[in-house]
Amino acid sequence: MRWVAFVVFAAFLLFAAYELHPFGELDDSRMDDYIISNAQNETAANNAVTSVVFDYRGYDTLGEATVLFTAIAGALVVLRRVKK
Amino acid sequence: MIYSIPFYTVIILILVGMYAMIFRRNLIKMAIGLTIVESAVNLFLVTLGYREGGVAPIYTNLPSGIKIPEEMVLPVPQALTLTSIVIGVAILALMLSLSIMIYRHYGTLDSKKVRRLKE
Amino acid sequence: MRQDEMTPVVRTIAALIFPFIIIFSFYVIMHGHLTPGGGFQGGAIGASAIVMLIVAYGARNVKKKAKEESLSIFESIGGLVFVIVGIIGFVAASSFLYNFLVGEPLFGTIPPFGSNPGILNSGGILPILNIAVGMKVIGGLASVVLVMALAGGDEE
Amino acid sequence: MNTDWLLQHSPALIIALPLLAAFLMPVVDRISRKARNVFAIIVLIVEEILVLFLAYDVFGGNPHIYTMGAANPLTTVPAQAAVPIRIVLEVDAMGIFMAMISATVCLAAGIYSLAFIGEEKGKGKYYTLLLLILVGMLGMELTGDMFNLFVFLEVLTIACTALIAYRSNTGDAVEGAFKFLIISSIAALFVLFAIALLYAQYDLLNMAALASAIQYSNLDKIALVLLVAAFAMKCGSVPMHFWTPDAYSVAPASITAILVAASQASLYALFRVCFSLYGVTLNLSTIGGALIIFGLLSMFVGVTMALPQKDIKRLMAYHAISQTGYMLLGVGVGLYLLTKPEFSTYGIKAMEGGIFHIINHAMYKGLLFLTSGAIFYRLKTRNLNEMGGLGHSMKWTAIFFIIGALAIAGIPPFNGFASKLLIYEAAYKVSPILSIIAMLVSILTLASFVKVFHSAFMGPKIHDVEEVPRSMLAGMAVLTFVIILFGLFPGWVVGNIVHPAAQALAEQAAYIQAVIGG
Repeated sequence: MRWVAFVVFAAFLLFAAYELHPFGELDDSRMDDYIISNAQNETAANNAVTSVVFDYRGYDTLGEATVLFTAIAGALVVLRRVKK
Repeated sequence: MIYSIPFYTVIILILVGMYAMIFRRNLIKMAIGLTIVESAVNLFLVTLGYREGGVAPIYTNLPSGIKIPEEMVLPVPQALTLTSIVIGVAILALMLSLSIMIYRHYGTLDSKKVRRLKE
Repeated sequence: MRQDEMTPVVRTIAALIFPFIIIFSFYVIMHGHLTPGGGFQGGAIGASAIVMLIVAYGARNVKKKAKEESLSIFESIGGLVFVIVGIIGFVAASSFLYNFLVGEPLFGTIPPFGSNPGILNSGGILPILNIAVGMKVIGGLASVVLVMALAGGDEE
Repeated sequence: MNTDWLLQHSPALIIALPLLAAFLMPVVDRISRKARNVFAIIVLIVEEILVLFLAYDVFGGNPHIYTMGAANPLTTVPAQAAVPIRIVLEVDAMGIFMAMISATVCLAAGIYSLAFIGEEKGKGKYYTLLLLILVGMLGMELTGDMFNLFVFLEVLTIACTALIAYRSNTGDAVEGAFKFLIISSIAALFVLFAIALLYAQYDLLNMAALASAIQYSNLDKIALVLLVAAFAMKCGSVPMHFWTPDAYSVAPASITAILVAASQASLYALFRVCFSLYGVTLNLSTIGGALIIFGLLSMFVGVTMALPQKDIKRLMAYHAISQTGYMLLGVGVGLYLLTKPEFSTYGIKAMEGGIFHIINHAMYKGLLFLTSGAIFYRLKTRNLNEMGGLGHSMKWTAIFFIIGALAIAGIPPFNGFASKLLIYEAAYKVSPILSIIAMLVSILTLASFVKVFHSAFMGPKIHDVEEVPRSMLAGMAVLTFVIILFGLFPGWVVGNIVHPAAQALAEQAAYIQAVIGG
């Protein structure tokens, strides 16, 4: 039963890879081209990746910092010593 | 077909990880499987952003003669990957903490022997 | 009877290279807006320095110097700086996380378009957020490894 | 600092406030216990007020748009670009409707936890994580960006896992949490993979922009399957329901109440993907049929598994699965009927029923879990056979339990009846059998809760216990108040709150237009 599910899943994913565009030839890059061209002006940073991480998608990074904070709070809660 | 090898690699990695999660009973091995799937998806994101012959989108000491933006790889997938790596670390930390507690309570990491975790 | 510590050779070398790793991590954090790297990467390097100390000296000895609670407060401060910078963005300027330092004297220099050698005093709020995230990652990863090392160590 | 300014920035503020409070909590926790408790409750109350304030405006008119980090938060598409670049928060009636649920349930659970969670090491962390769950839910519900949805889904997952394992001195709690974490992280990775597939084709992450660009190619179909599978796993619909009872029964009762709202946030994400992202290109009656089948299965499996349970929280958890079935049935029938012009009024009615049921379920199931927590607080057991005669000493708890049980069974004066009636009526138009099954499940639900009431509250007085502390009663009273309010004025609620939410889901064009204009 589990094998059947696994094989179906495998075929499903391989079909996805088959359908994708060839490696290195993009279907579309409007959003990224805008970011590459305007990152220096709008965020005053040379590193376009950092300007995406902290400026264009800074809210995601805030969420990600929250994830880390949550996990650490969680680990402290789970591993704390409570009397039985 | 031959140029899509990175995509197939990603799929194979996902399947390896999935195999570990579905067919292995050791909780640590399940965590390892999850991490492999996680890495595979991250790799997938990065490969999606590759542009034929592109360089990193960083202007500091950029070699001259690079066409902007046609010869730079996409920055957004790299940022997404960074986010998802950190999320992966967070999940792994919590999962290992839970495994430590399970080991402390039951003295085993075998999911069959742990009382209710049948799957 | 517990054997937390490793041999003196390992401990000495760990103590010797610890400051260099920390300095390298600060370099990666500070130059995040110019070169590959940034808060997360630098933070992970810094945390790995502390993890190295935990491995070499044992979790108990490290805990005497840096408690996990104080590390997690260090982490909280990083998070607070991030949110407060975001809130200043819409209280003082236009929207949440708005890059309000572009064009200002501090960190505001806009680099010339295209290839350039890099100006450290640029990037707007990016360097500040890099430092905040760097603090957060150092504190967070170090404290979670410390807690797990302490928890794994007391089976009997 | 006038009202307009506050209103404009409130989507960001709603997220930032609990986040700031969560980061401050380790510091406040050092000051004193009392300061920490007061701080947490004040933050939750302010949050509720902010959400209601924004909701008042959203239900009155247009959806709110907020672009993170832009020079003007209302310009989603920069001048030289053709597509949205930054993260856009899009708050429409459906989103704010869910946000109201989340904020209310968290407020009730927060007040309840004051006494319910003993003053032990880790209570500061407990409130931190409770606020972070709220952040996760609100982040999912207010966002208009696919990747952002994923990030907040993970915040929600991790915070929930940590709190499920809060009683880590029992093995059960840790096991339930581990199971929840495994299922959730697989689901989250599916979501991420699907996002990557969409990104690969359109180079977009914004939902509205994606919806306008989507071609319904093979890759889009694969992404849809992955997204639906992932969110169905997370919301506890039938084929992937097995984690629900384990996780729900071991978590502290206040957290279980929140978990109900959290799985509804996943349900919301499922609806958002089906309606707003794929709406135009999908064959609505097919997906409607699929949702009906999932709904029926969930209803039936949930209720039949619930009947023999001895553990009060496990029993309620199985009922949660069956109630999720009602929501899926309502929305599925709605989708199915919307494609048939002669029945389209019934279609929107069915969607209203499904959506109304979401809020009703969050309220009464939250209340029921809180009462079960109250019993646990006094007796230290979840086993029904060890209870009895509690009605003599815990009168208020008994009353709250009766209200919750009657509401879940759909007895007229309470809110469950109003939403179930809408679903029965509309489902009858598809096939009378659907209505009959739905009513049958309702009757079985009633039977099951009569059994619980009988064995827990009736009978001679066995246990010499007192009523639970006042703060726990206050937490339950908040939810009871909402249940009675909705039960007394269902027409007003449906007309002013539920109908706009259903409209917001059904009208994809308005959703797209709000972000990318034109």
